[in-house]
Amino acid sequence: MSEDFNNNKTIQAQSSETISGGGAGVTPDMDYVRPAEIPDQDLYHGHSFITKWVFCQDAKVIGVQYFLTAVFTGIIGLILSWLMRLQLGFPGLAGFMTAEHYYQFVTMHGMIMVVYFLTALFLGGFGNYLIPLMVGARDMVFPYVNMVSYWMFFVAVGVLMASFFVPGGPTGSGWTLYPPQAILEGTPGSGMGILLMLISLSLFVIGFTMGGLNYLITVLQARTRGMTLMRMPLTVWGIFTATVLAMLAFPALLVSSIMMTLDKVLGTSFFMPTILKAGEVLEYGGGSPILFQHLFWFFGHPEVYIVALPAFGIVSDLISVHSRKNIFGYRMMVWAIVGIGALSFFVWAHHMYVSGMNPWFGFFFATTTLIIAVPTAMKVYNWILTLWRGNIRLNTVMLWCLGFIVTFVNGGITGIFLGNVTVDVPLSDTYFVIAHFHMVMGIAPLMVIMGAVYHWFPLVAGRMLDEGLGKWHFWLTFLGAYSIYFPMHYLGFIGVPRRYFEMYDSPYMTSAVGMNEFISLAAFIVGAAQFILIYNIIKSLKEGERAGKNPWKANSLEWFTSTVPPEHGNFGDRLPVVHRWPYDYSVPGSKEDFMPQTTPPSAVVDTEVEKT
Amino acid sequence: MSEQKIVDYEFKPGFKGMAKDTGSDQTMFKGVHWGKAMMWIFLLSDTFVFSCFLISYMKGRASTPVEWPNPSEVFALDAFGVPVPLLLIAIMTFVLITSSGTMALAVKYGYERNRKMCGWLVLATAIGGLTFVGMQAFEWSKLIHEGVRPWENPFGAPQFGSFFFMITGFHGTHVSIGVIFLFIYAYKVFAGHYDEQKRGWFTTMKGDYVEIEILGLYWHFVDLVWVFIFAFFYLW
Amino acid sequence: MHAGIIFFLVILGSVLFHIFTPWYWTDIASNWKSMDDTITLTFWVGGGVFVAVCLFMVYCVFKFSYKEDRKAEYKPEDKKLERILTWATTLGVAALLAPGLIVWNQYVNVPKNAIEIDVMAWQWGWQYRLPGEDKKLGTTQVQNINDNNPFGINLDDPYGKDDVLIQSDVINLKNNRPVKILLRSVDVLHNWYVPQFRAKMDAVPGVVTYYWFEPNKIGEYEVLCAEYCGVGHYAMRGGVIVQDEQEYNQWLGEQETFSELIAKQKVIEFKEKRLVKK
Amino acid sequence: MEDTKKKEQTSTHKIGIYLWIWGLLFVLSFFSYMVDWYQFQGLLRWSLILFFMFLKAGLIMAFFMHLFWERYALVNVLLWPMTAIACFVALMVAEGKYTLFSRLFYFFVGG
Repeated sequence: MSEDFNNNKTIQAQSSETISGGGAGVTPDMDYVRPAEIPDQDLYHGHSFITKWVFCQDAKVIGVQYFLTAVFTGIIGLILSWLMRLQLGFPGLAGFMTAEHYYQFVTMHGMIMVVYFLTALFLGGFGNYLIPLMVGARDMVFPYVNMVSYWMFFVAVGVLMASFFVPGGPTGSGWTLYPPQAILEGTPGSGMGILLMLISLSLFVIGFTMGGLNYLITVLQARTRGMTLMRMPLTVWGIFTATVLAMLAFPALLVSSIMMTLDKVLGTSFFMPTILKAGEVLEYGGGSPILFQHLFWFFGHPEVYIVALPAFGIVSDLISVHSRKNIFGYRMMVWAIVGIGALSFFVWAHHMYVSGMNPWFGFFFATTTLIIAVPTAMKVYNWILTLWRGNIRLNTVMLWCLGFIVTFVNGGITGIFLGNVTVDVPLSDTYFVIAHFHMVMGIAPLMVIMGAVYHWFPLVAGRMLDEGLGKWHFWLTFLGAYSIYFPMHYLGFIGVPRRYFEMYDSPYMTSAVGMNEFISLAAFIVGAAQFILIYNIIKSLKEGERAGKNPWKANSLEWFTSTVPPEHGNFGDRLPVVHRWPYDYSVPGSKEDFMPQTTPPSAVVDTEVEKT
Repeated sequence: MSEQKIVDYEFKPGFKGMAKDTGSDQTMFKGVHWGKAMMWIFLLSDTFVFSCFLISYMKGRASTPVEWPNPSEVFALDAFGVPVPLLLIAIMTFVLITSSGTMALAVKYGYERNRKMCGWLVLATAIGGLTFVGMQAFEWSKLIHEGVRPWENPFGAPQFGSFFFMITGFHGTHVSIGVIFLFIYAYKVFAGHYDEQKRGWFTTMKGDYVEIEILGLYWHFVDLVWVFIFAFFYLW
Repeated sequence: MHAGIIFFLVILGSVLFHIFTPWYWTDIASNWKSMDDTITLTFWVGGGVFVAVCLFMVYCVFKFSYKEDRKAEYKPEDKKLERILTWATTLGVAALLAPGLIVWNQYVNVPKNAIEIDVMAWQWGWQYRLPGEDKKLGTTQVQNINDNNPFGINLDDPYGKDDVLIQSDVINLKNNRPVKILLRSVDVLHNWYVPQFRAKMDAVPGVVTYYWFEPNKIGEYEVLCAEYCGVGHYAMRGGVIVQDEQEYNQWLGEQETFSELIAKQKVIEFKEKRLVKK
Repeated sequence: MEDTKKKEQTSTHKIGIYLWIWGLLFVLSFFSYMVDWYQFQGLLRWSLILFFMFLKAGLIMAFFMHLFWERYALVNVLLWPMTAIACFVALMVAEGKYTLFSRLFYFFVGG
């Protein structure tokens, strides 16, 4: 890392060392890894508080910053959901709750959770922290751009939060922001609220593009020696593919945001047909609201997988580590991630079966959507087949993974209902949809996030989280969340439409009263249970058990940093050299039940390892 | 970084090479500078932005029952008293392609480490870009003068003005950003930052003529987008 | 171990909940029984997979939980098993997809004898228009809507004159006769949805969308708006009364046509003018 | 090994090739301008516009942006995503036509 770094010399030194480091009587060629193609990265080390912790260029710090900001918005989203459930379960109990407020909370809850919480957390948080560590890089390839990316996100969150305080309040047009209602009177926050939302989204996209370029180029061009794509942990695969999706899907969101802003501010008619409001014909004319829906869902469907794919990847790693067994069918898993990602650009209009689009699209989109079910199902099989004949540690991390499998399979199956065009017709726009997407892209990824927090906290903080509290946290969250969303499907069967502020004056909906009260109570408990985690983190930071190096006995590179927690530059003087995939657990003939990626073949001649 | 030799790696051509590159360690794009790879991926993303704009334009134009103005007439310019269709647009296209050519040559001379030639050509590109932006400003003011607004126009469908100002505006913004960077890079070339491997102002990355190629990619992309706008908006 | 038991109870509870649930479909009142059938099919296949996968998981938790002296199996791949699973899943998915597509084909192709009904939506209410004796609806434009022409019918369209106008949010339908719902909106998105009929479609301003069904149960039903349309969304209700042919015809005879409305208005205008003159 | 040599040359090609492409771009732009000048209509116009457009775009990408000399790994990464755009375009053509039909039929023509 010194200024006049003589690259060739170091490479030779490194490679000769690895060659001679082999066991006795082994041919030196066995451990050979190609010399480095790229000289070691120069890093800017912060020396003041501001450059170290605020405007920091270390991907790990940026990752934590992303994480904390996302969690902050997530808590706001959680509080909003409480307020909504209060209204639905016990209407009139909260005196201030008007329909306007209710719809504003619905909208902000949705947008915050999908974009500012889950996307930012998985890609910005876990992506930044884990990608360089897992591929064996010193940092992201463009640390400065990475820093700007976070601060863009920070500003985007600020603008979003500001919309709570402008006249008219935040937008209440539903998280899909469908025009024409999004920018017309009659929808709450159709003035400043929607404008700030659109500006915030545009900033988010710009900021995210900066971060996304970093993640992609780091994975593609800055892996360490011996780290092939097929030796990357699935976590990296998931985040990488999700980032690809984001880079290609966010443009559609940006474009639709820009066009709607112009419709609002300049009075153009991209999405606005001739409209009669309060007896007067507005100045608009000739636009197409369905065009917005197409653009939105061209972004929106990949967005679902932007949230889901990192979760898939991370959970694969967690399951493998904690059942002490290699992930079953690694290649299949990788191809499934890539395939799901690619297909996700061809299925967007399954959100629009009853939107009044060209009805013949139904055939196309139902087919492509159900095709996507195949690779997804394969992933599920491979997770449970990884458990099969494993040596499962039933610790908190594993519990979250099991919880993920149950909720994800449940939500995935209901996805087949909604993806199959005819089945969707009676169920769309009802509570069935709400139950489905909360189960599959709310609760399931949340389970993974929690599992990941318990798994990697020892790395980030150097101390273990409390297991007892963790189990309480898990069971309250899992059982609570399941009892919120599982019965909710049946409200959808009855035909209760979503986004209803009140619903009790219809004869067949009165039966929903009891269930709504129950769901609301469960929601309060689940929400409150999340504060156990916060308490756990604070407590463990102070007095948690010291983690030491590699407490889980995992194989992947992030546990083999020079210090725990890793310092800037991650790996000390020399980058690790990778010889195997990260899933060599319980290899027959080996002494330990794990075998780090850096183990050279000469050290394990007698074992039957996978030749990757 | 671009100077780096890739040791002990056999380059294979075609799809076999692609499979081998993809399956190899360290990098997937062999010998491609980080910045260049980033610019390519960014341009891919930007392609989606412009595609979405143009697709919206197509959908909007296809579904309006109101007559779409004839661009050939709207964008005609009087030359010596005779209206010539798309005259200004033709000149703008000419200017942009000229600047694209000078940029391509700048990249070439950059790699030959020919500081003077590279610098002058980058500067020429910048001036070409500036001319383009100037002519676009002229075109906008002419149309606004004729009563074309983003929300209405005297020739037909109101979406005509909306899409025109939005798409050319977005493209013009790209050109303007490009021009600013071209001037900065021209300065950096003349000042010898790339010969001395001087580090960037904000980053720790060492200066290299590959940055001229990266900028060139962006500039050619702007030209590329114009090719599509020219075809779809002015000729269609 | 406890974990396995609780997960098992969750699965068992889900199944029991499904069997004993008091919350389920409203009785169907249209021809779209096939939709219910596709749901049922998906339910059995999907539910079966859910239970099977979860029970397998629970089994693994019981059988393979951590023991110090045991080593997990080392088997990175099983090509044959993966192939079998892929094909089985593909077959299952295809079996679910095919009926879906068949029913969708029925859904988008309206029977010839369907009565067209123009459903006009606004924030926040409904009104309806039926074709007159020429069996055809007149064209409309949002710009034409005013007090004298509440539906915005084009005055120069001959088909529009005899259209039957129902300025109420309740519409009567003839039992066992297909109707083609033509939806339009004058402001924002809406969706005309009767849970008992199963079918739905958004009303989109700027275009006319459609769907069809055949009511087959006499009774009164509530219409809900199923696409978020602003503050009043939840209160945007309407009604449908399905009647036998005789009652329906009687009801239809009592309704006003567009030309009658114009005539009535002319009389009113005439009277007003006279009043002014006096 | 030959490829390695070719690789090293990528950045410094003979000036002739750039000038050629440059000239070709001018000529093609002129042709596409002529499409408008002579007011070709209908299918001929569209196919000519598209033909010249894709040819120009291809030349810029292949030679000015050096894609012709890049390795397939990069080229494929850049070109495959365009299938999503192609799908989007195709579907929006159908959607645009459907919308127009709906508007003309229910708002103007009727029957």
